[in-house]
Amino acid sequence: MKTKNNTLLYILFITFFAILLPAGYLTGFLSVNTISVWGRYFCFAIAALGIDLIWGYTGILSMCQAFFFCLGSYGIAMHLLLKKTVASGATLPDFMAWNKIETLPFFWQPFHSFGWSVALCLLIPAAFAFIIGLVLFRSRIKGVYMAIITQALTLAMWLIFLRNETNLGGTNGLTDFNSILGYPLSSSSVKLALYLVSLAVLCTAYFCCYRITHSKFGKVLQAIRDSESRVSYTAYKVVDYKLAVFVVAALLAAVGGMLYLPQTGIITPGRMDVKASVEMVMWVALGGRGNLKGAVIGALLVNFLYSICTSLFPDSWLFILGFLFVITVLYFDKGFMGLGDTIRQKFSAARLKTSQTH
Amino acid sequence: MNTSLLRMLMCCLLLLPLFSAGQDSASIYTAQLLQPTADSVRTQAIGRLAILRIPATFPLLMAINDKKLYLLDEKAVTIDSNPSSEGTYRLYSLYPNNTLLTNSSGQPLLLPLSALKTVDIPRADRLQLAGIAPLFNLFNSDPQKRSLAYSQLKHTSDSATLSILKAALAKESNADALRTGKDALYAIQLYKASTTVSAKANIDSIADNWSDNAPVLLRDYARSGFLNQETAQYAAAKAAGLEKRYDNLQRVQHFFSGLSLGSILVLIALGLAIVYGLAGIINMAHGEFMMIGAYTTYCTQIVFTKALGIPQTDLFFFFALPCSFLVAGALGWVLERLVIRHLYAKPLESLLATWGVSLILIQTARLLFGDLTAVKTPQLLAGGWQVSPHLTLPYNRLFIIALSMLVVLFTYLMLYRTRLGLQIRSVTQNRQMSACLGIETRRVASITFFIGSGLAGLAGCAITLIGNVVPDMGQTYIVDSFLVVVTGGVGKLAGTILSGLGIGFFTKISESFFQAVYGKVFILVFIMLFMQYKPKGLFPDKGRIAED
Amino acid sequence: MLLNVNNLSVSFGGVHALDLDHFSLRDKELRVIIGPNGAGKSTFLDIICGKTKADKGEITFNGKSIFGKSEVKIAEAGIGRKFQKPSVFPGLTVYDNLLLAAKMKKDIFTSLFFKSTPALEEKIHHVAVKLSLTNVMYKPAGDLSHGQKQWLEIAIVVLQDPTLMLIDEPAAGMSDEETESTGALLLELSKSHSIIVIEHDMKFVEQIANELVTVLVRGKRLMEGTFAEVKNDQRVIDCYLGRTNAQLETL
Amino acid sequence: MRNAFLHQLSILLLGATALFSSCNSGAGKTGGSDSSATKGTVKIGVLHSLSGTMAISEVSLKDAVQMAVDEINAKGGVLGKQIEPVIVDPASDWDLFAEKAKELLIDKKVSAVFGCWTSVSRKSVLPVFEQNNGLLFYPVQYEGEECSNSVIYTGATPNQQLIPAAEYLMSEKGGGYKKFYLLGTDYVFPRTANKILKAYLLSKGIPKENIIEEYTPFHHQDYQTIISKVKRFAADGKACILSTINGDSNVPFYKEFANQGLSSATCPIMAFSVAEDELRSMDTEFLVGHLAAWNYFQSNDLPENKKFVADFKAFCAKKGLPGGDKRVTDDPICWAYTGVYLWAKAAEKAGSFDVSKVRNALYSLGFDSPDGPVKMDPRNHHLAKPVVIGEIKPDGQFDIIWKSGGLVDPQPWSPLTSPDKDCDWVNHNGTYAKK
Repeated sequence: MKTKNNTLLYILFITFFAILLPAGYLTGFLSVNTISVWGRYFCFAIAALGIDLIWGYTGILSMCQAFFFCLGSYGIAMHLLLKKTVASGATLPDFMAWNKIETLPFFWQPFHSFGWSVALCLLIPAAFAFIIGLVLFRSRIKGVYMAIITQALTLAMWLIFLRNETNLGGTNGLTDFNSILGYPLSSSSVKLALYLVSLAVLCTAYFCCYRITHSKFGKVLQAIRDSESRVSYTAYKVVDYKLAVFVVAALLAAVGGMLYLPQTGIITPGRMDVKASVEMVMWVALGGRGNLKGAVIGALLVNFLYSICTSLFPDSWLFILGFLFVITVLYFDKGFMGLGDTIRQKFSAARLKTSQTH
Repeated sequence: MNTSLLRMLMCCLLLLPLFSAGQDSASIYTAQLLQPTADSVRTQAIGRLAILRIPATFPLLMAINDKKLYLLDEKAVTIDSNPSSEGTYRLYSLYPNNTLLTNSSGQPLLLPLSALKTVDIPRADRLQLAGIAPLFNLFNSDPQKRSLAYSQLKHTSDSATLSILKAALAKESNADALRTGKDALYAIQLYKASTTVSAKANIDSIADNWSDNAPVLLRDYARSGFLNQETAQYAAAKAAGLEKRYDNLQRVQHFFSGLSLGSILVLIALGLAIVYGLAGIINMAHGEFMMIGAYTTYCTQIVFTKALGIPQTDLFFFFALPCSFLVAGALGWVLERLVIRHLYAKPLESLLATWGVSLILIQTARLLFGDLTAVKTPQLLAGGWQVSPHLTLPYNRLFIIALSMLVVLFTYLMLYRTRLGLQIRSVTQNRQMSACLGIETRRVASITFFIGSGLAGLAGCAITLIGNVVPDMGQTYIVDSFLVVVTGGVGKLAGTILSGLGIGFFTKISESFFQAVYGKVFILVFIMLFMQYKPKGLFPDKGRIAED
Repeated sequence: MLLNVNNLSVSFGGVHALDLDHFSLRDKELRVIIGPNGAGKSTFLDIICGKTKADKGEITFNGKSIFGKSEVKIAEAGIGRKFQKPSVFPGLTVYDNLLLAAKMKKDIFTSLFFKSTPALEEKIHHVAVKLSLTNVMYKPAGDLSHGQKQWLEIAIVVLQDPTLMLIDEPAAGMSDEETESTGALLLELSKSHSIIVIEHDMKFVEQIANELVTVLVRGKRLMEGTFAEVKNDQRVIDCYLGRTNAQLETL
Repeated sequence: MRNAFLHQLSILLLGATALFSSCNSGAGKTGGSDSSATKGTVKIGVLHSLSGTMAISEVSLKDAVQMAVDEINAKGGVLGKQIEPVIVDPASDWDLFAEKAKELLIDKKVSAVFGCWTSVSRKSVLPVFEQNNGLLFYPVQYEGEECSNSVIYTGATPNQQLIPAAEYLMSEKGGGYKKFYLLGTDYVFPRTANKILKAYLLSKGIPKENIIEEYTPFHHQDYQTIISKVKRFAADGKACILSTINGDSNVPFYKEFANQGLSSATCPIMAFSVAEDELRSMDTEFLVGHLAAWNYFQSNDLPENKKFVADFKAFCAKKGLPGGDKRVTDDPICWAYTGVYLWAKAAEKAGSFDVSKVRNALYSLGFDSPDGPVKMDPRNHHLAKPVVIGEIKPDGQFDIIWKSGGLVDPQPWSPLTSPDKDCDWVNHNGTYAKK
């Protein structure tokens, strides 16, 4: 029964996003903008899967996923910018020339090559996650402490990225790219291709996460969430497991970021400020933590609402989102995916009450 | 007797012998100035007066320069620098006589600004007076203007100016201005000194006087090699000595800055720590309660000035302190009732829900108040305490330090000397057990939340002294204050205080080495390493209960 | 000797929680530790299993020092722990609880590509039967009754197959019947494992204490002897008297 | 039961999504670039943050654009069509700026967009406008070094604000200052502005050690350390501060400045980012006597301006906007307002709303703005206009103390820092290398 329903959901999802939406675009029913907007949401959903792994399953609230997301984006952005610079015959990206920098900083060099860029986009966040994780998990920082320290870390990184001396474009970030792998970014077919790639990566990521959570590894993660000490006494190296899942989550965020960049056309430190990092966690909370489908749907839905509300209710959309956050946390602690459960419970509780009073 | 009047009279007397010609033309230009037929006529008139340097016109020119020129029945007058308690001013005539205006009964005439007609002289015209401003400003009633005048005169060497300078110095009452004045005098003398002994004596005087400018002055003298090698070296050595002393004072200044930042952090984090310790709630909206406190202060100011019509008093601020505590506290209490109550001991969920609350509060404030607003600093707290000429401790920061000490004291007394405090502490340690012992944990929680939010409101009120009031002001401090709570150890008063001050100090010290941003990163790395050593903060709970 | 402890001490905020001069345990021995509340019994087990770090002392297990080692290292060395308050994974099913506990390589990659074997299933089933968990096998552990959780935790420790089991108050919150079968189980386990049991219930102690009983008082070892010796020792009776401990009636 | 419910729910959600997505692209369905024009209205986009950190500044610009639109509509619209503004909220979120720009251009098919404040938001939407042949009217002073075919820069270029201010301070009339402390918020405008200022000051013979450059992060609140440095720097007089400090950092900055015993008499602050709207409800006590350089002040005496100010107050009061008739105008408001008129005038001149035609019609286009007559550059998309320097008065208004002789021509590429570059869309293709 359960499997059948899941399958139905998957089929619906695939039909809608892989067939209906592109078909709608190709027949002129939908604009290319709708396609790339959804493509961007998929990137968020990929990052949300990582958050669900680390928070929903392992119980570690990491607020630095936004930072990993940005690392991925920045890496690809550096590559695209260098390509454009080289193509236009210049030696330095525009913003560096304005900042009176004479030679390309050493850390920009590897980003000339696409292969290296992709590799570094994955390696750097993984290395960061590994080091941060090692330091934090070894000293058994967890729960609230973990959340606040990672948040502070993101804040510090945000401040560093805002600086112009770091040669990453400061507040303005990196923008104005024209092509990826030789294909023009402005062309609609490239946009559609990026959309489809994002969708494919999302599906693959979902599948991998599904396999992870249903393996014994996934059970150990949940065991860590439930009782970390018991896991230790059962001879599992908790730090290793936490580190592994932290790195995986960072990688997912980075992959999301990498796909996000060409579809948005800009990356700024604003993507990793306090607001952005809390919002990322919110997607998962609203969708339903500890539930991969919830993470995906939460990310898609919240961002969709954000887009819609800022156009339809420019003055009051913050109220709408704010109330949504509060009410979800208060009354639907299992998120959208647990909506049915929660309502059913409330109903049966009410029924029980009435039957008792009679 | 009024000093400014005296000064002006002095000025006239002293300058009289120096410039005696052109009284007639002065009257013509003055009339042109006050009733110009065209803008260019006024400009020219002021220009002529500036060149003529007629002492009798100096009070008038000073009034122009200070933008305090008014007309009363078509006659040029100026006002006293400070208004009376009713907002009225004493008036002085300007030309040809400079006297205090009296009413028919011989009492000083007191009028509000609204009874006078302001004469607007464009800055371009005013700036024509730059050349002689130092001369008449030596007798200005504003000590800052006098200081400026002294320092502007230090490169003149004509004996006439020197004698005026000496005369002005003899009457100087303000310590700062006196120091700058002496500096100018010694500087002139130093460059006049022709013997090593007298030069050294002057160098000593300059060093002893130690104005802001002294090291530069001495270095310049040393570099010029004005007299001989010996005096040059002597001056350089003195300058180095002064700079060293100055650096030491700077260290004290950094220490003070650290203390001030630390006490702000303590003030904000205190409420957070109590609430977090008691209820296990991560209140992301804590910063917004601060914002509410700040807006309450702003509103109090508006009510006092607009509705009650009490201008120019500091009263509103001291009224705002309890108000902001109560308003923020009350809203906190409401929040506890509506939202927090359902989230006890679910710190991560509470983090998300209160984040939603903070979004709502920010947008509400934005819709209600709209823009950047700022609270007027009370007169009492403006300026600073001059510990030494080179060390000023601003009153507003001293006030915040004092306030946070008081708040810490009261919180301590409340927690450790009252029944409520005992209940709060017991609920903090063991909720269920406390409930079993008949403590109404919900009521205690409500009250604690009230106090915690109120403290945030108080912090917000204090912050208006140094910053502005914007809807998202809370976000600036929230992560920092959480860091304080976490570093201090959950629910520990001493830990919060120590870590707040510690982070404040470290931030300020690192800021003097790195730029502000890297200072922050440095602090964070430091905290992370510290947590390696003490994962539960400075004052963790010990024993078996603490585990799990 | 399997376990040797010398001059072990720890203090919390100036209070000496434990100050043990000597303690040793043979292989396959079942030792019961008794003592009034606050005697440092649980703290002692906490130190052995690595939960609490002792200030000083030495602990050797199987000839190797385990003093100050991490929980995982100690668990890998072959020490399993059952806590006073049942510590299981409430979000996982009973079966998953048991599967995670079962002795095998526990590194990340093994877990990631783990496939169950019939032998393992058999082992889990066997333990489940022994601890009457078969009919709650696929229920979340959080939904079990207190007694069932106790058993589940014992099952977890059993499946870990440690050389030394540290069992903290296994009979607390159990009915007489359940207590007795727990005792029987412990006796059976003691044939193949070394066990240290902490218990307050003297009837239960009497049932299982075939060998030595150690009495701890205020962090110090008061005496060691057979149950009969302990029961009749005046010092033991003195330190239990005046305390309103219900279990003392049986002494 | 549970799964059945889940099933229904998911279908519901997906259905709703589909519905919204199609709504989202409503304009796309009908197709055709002039679809909106045929209905008797012409759409323009308004892309100013109404929430988030930039809302404080940008909301007023939205109001100014709305007022201009209302005025034009009341006079019969443009080319006989009423203007229909499409207002969206990019929420101070730079990525959302790009998304909203796409939405306006692709889905809503607007003829022109009026928006952005920060450089980063402009940079974010720039590729979108260039790729989709849009037209953005950008009303805020900016750092220059940009020459996009898709942006009409109605705000000042560096030479229309920075250089005259520095020149004034160095002149005898302005006080003859010899030492300059360049203090700014760390982002591209202050960085570029200070680069140009530094080059200018050095070229005027100011020694290197008399120029200090320093940056603080956004929302910096604690200026103790910096002010004590300034105090030391200004100890021997003749020093001034050129401030590009942005937004909410200004209040703590000026407060600390006063509290440490400095004043405009000893060391004046020339601000490039403080205008009437920021001063509106600030406590001006500490700011009085300090200076600011802009192209427009509300205190401008022109009758056109008096009418503009009165109209704006009346407009805000009538619409019930926060502040009501207490609202003030300032430089960006003036240029946001002017931008709409420039666009309307160009469309009338071109006889079409077509972006390329409007763009061509804009060259050399003159307009009687509230600030007096201004004129578009004949070769690029910048505006020639007067420069004014004002002194802050206690009521939050400026006393105009200096005014440029006539219109100052824009220089998107400063000859001081990029002597080899110029911007020309008539004879060249944008930025070109000067021979």
